[in-house]
Amino acid sequence: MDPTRFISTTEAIDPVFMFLFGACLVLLLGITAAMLFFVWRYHRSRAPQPTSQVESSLRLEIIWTVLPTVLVLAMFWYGWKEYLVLRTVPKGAMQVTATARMWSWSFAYANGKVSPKLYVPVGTPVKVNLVSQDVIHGFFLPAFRVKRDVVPGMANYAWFVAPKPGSYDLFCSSYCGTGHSGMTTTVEVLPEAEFAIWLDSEAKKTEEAGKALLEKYGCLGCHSLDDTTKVGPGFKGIWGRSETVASNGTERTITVDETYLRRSILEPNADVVKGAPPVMPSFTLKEDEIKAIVDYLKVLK
Amino acid sequence: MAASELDTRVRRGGFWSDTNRTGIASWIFSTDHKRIGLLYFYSTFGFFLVGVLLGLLLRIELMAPGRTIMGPQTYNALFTVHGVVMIFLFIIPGFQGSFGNLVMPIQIGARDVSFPRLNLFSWWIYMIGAVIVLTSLFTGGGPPDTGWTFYVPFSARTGTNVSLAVLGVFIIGFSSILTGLNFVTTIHRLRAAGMGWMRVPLFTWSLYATAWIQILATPILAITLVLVAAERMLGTGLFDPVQGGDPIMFQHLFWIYSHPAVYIMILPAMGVISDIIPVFSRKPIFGYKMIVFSTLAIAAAGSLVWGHHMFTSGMSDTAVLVFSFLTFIVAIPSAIKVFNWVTTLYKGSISLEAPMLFALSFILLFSIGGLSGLILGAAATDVHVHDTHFVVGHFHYVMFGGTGFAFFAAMHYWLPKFYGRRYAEKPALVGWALMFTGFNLMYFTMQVLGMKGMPRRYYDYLPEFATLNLVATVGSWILVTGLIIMLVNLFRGLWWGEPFAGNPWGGATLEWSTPTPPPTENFVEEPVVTHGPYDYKGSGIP
Amino acid sequence: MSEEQHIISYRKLAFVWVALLALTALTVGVTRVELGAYKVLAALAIACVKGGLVIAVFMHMKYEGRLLRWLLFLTLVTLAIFIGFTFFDVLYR
Amino acid sequence: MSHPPHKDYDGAKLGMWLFLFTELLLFGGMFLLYAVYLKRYPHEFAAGGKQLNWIMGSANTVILLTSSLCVAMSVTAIQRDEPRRAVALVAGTIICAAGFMTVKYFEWSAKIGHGIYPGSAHLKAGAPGESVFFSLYYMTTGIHGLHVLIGGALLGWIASRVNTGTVNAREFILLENGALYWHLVDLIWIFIFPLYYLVL
Ligand code: HEA
Ligand code: HEA
Ligand code: HEC
Ligand code: CUA
Ligand SMILES: [Cu+2]
Repeated sequence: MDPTRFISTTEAIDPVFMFLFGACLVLLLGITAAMLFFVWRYHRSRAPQPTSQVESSLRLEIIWTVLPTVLVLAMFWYGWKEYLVLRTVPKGAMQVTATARMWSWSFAYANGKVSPKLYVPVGTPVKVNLVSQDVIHGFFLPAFRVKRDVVPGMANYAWFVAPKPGSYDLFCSSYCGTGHSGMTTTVEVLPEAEFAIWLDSEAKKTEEAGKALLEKYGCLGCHSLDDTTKVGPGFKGIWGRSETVASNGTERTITVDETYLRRSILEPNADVVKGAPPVMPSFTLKEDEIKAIVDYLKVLK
Repeated sequence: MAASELDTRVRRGGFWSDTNRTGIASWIFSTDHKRIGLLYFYSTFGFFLVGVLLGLLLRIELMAPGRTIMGPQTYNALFTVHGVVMIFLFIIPGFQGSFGNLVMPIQIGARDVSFPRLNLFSWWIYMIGAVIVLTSLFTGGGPPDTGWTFYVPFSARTGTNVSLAVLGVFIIGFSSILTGLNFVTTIHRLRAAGMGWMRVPLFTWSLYATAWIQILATPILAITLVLVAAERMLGTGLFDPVQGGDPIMFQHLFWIYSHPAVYIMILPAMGVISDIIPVFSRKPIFGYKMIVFSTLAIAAAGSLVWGHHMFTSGMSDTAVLVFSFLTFIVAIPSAIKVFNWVTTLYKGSISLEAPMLFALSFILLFSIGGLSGLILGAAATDVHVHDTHFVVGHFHYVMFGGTGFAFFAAMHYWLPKFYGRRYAEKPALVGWALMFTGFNLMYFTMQVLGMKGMPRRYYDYLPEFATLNLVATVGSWILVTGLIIMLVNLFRGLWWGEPFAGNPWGGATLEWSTPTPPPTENFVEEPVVTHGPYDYKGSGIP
Repeated sequence: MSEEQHIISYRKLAFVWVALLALTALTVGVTRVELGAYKVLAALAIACVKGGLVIAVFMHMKYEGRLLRWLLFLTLVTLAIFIGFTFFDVLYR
Repeated sequence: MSHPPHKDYDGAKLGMWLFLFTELLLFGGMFLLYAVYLKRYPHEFAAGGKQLNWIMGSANTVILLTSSLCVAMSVTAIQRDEPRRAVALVAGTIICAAGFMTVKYFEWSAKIGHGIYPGSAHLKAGAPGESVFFSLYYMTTGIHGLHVLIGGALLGWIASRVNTGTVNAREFILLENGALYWHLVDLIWIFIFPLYYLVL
């Protein structure tokens, strides 16, 4: 056998599903059929009196203890064996670090590139190292039957290999608060060559630097770039907007300027926008990063 | 109407009229196990209706993608409260508190439980805990939004009112422990003359096993909740990775209780089914000893499998191996029960009255739920379906298709005994049919959704899940229509329906040998048991 | 009260008390010397003996029927399982 | 069917024991955490243990053992129909309880004075395992202390019932159960003591 060929996670797991569902279906149909038949055949209208008072049968009890035992042991073993496939990363897998935070993902590559979507080359096994910055999240790729919790302080990982190019869903499966259901992104599977180009492409043009930072720090998990409200207010047209905020419980009206933006990022709970939940974590960004973000927000109209 | 209602009240004999207190005080200060049973019945039932309402709201929100009727924060609070109410306020105390109290002492031929005042006290602290849980919705930082599992670190840092909810659950746990030890003592000490262990009715057996789980597992939940509260209020950091704690340890402690707790929920239901099926088949239960054994085996082995909730958490693979293996072992005693129930039907004389219909649908729905549990128990497949709607489907099948339907069976089977009046048969069947249809439409669809990858606790979802979610929502409406028909019929019957007396179903357990409704002391003459609980000939039933 | 009562003499109680004190001294002593990892084990072993004494004599378990003893055993086994099984995770992570 | 309410002595005792089982498991949860974290942070635990005052711990052990002796003797006393002595012995137990809490008070305030308490800046700055050790220490001894208080109050109430004669040589299950509860408090301490004070 070709040692570079390995079984993909989907190929490993699906047969287990088939086996388990098949066995369960047979059991369920058998039990239901027996039940319905007995109810019909021995209905009081057909069987006015019981025709048996047998209370037990050792032979039957043994049969229906032993057979299920054998069956479930088979199920267990098969399930365990293929689970090991999920846990055994093929040699030479590409390494990506996924960082989860409330409520966004970012994926860092060996060359330092950071992306909000998980780009991978087709046919190459990818090992994803899972890092959480706050609470427990879940890294879930339904198409590849892969799931692993992203636990703060713990070095969890998952691996998968994509056989075909395309775009696949990536969900946060472990409940993590208000934005949990919005914490979705995609896996973009590219042909080898295209992926290489993507990986090497220069980070961003300068005017895009602010946007890249918003992606990198997960701001866009809670803020949109248009005027829709996700968890926090949308960023479009934020510059110069006047709004009502609560500062230490007292309401006041402000106009968004540089000082305000700076404060909103460094001490988000100092001024809380009216009607929004006080859930934004505080970020410690470098001065030039703040500058870049502010510059970007200024022009976002 | 008012006059006739008064009439029925006056004519209702037995423990209803025999009291020296009047009005509400004759209930909330009564130490009679039957009155406490009804107190529990109505309080758990009330909370159940709250839970159902929340469930319906959840389904309406999920009817279409995006915001339908509420925002994400509200949705998160709603499923949390739905879960907490259903689990801690309804399904755990429900069966034991209501039918356990109503029936168990009579089934073993006792006049009351061992500690009647403690029994009343249990109800009181249950109510106090419940009120605290409900208070947490309207005070502090808003309703808790952690999910019923209270996972750290999220529960330690969210600004919502988790501490108060946790306190309420803690108090309810205490009530659960007290009921458990009361029942164990009662069943050990107060069985009537002649009732050896192998003559104990299966419902009582199941309560006995349940009570042990309550005694041994609930304290772990209690301490876990205390630690979460301490984490929030004192910053102990025992589960906080920043301070050296381990969030996975919380999950261990939580599931050490909460997995056995699912057997607290299902065992009494299995007990009722084991009592009802033989009665309506006019045949002794098949394999009494094996059912007793499997009850105890479930209780024992159920304490060994908690790790199957944590397969993807980052727990060691060795633990995955062990817990997956043991999970499959627990399935065996459940299988034994199912096979024995079905065989009891063989060559019987089956009458499909309401309790029996609910009992038979229990077998089917519980089997579907249990078999989907096997998919969850296998490590490879659980990884895919963990934290998806497949799990949601699984536990609604076992908890509601299982315990819920058994509860309905018990309501139709036993309540007339205590009220002396009965419901009409036809509407009961209509209600049953609608519920059965709606139930499968909703929860089977949810399992399919889970297989397709829709995560649970999702307020919003991708368009590809839209159709199935709509189907599930429609299912929930059919279900609730059936529920309403069933309940209206049942309660109208209990108050104004045909009289119910004697032993119309033909049961051989002791509760059918007392007057209807039973007198305060349960028996006119202290019973002496001379035959098994399913020996119809021995008890002179044709 | 119909059941037969077993009355434990003051002397016996005092004797157990002295034994408990002695064992306490022993624990302190044992943990002062260098035993490495065995120290925890030794301390726990002594604690178990002390606990056993309290249960058997102070709490009258010695004079109780089989039932209570079985139930106590059941409880302790359950606790041991809860702790032990957690180590399937903790030891192999 | 009207016979006098019958007292089920064995039933009452069984009920009490079942309750004690739940208490064992309650503390069991904390011992579980202790075991896990000891495995993970053996050095920090040893360092933490060194900071606790083993002399005070030993003193408290002796106090609790003595209190247990008193309450056990009071059961013997009531069985032998010596109610006065029984009350005196229970009083002895309660005095011991007060002593225990006093020592605890000094211990805790000394530690808190040194800035060692859950969430304190000192612990946050130190090794993670140390914070875990002290959080466990405070939670375990705190809940144990709560049990001492409850047990003391319970015994006080029972002593007053012995005084009025409701609890007597023929009806002493209340005292016996109260004593059982107290022994449990002692039993738990027997394990807390070496695990926290002596894990050098
Ligand atoms: C009444 C409650 C109840 C009951 C009885 C069960 C019963 C079982 N449960 Fe379930 N379970 C829950 C309530 C319950 N569960 C809840 C609430 C959750 C989710 C918690 C949360 O995360 O919020 C959950 C989650 C859950 C998980 C974790 C899923 C995940 O999060 O990834 C798992 C995994 O193993 C599991 C397994 C099982 C198994 C194997 C059984 C077995 O006991 C089932 C045994 C029954 C049968 C097997 C069917 C009947 C038998 C036959 C038809 C005969 C033929 C059978 C054989 C030959 C085997 N359950
Ligand atoms: C007993 C438990 C129980 C019951 C009965 C129900 C009933 C319902 N549940 Fe569920 N549910 C849970 C326990 C239960 N639930 C739990 C634990 C969770 C997880 C929460 C979490 O994630 O933290 C959950 C989560 C949950 C979700 C998933 C939320 C998410 O993950 O995004 C949804 C979504 O549709 C839902 C819907 C419903 C609906 C529509 C009903 C009902 O409204 C359907 C209507 C019900 C009936 C028609 C009757 C049922 C009758 C009985 C059970 C017995 C009757 C007894 C007496 C009369 C006394 N529930
Ligand atoms: C966890 C969700 C979350 C994340 C992540 C987040 N924010 Fe916010 N943000 C909010 C919420 C909620 C508000 C409104 C309440 C408030 O003002 O604190 C807000 C408010 C703001 C405001 C003020 C908006 C206004 O209309 O006044 C700015 C500016 C802002 N955030 C910038 C950022 C930047 C920059 C980042 C990333 C470095 C970020 N946010 C990350 C949730 C978030
Ligand atoms: Cu992140 Cu859910
Ligand atoms: Cu479980």
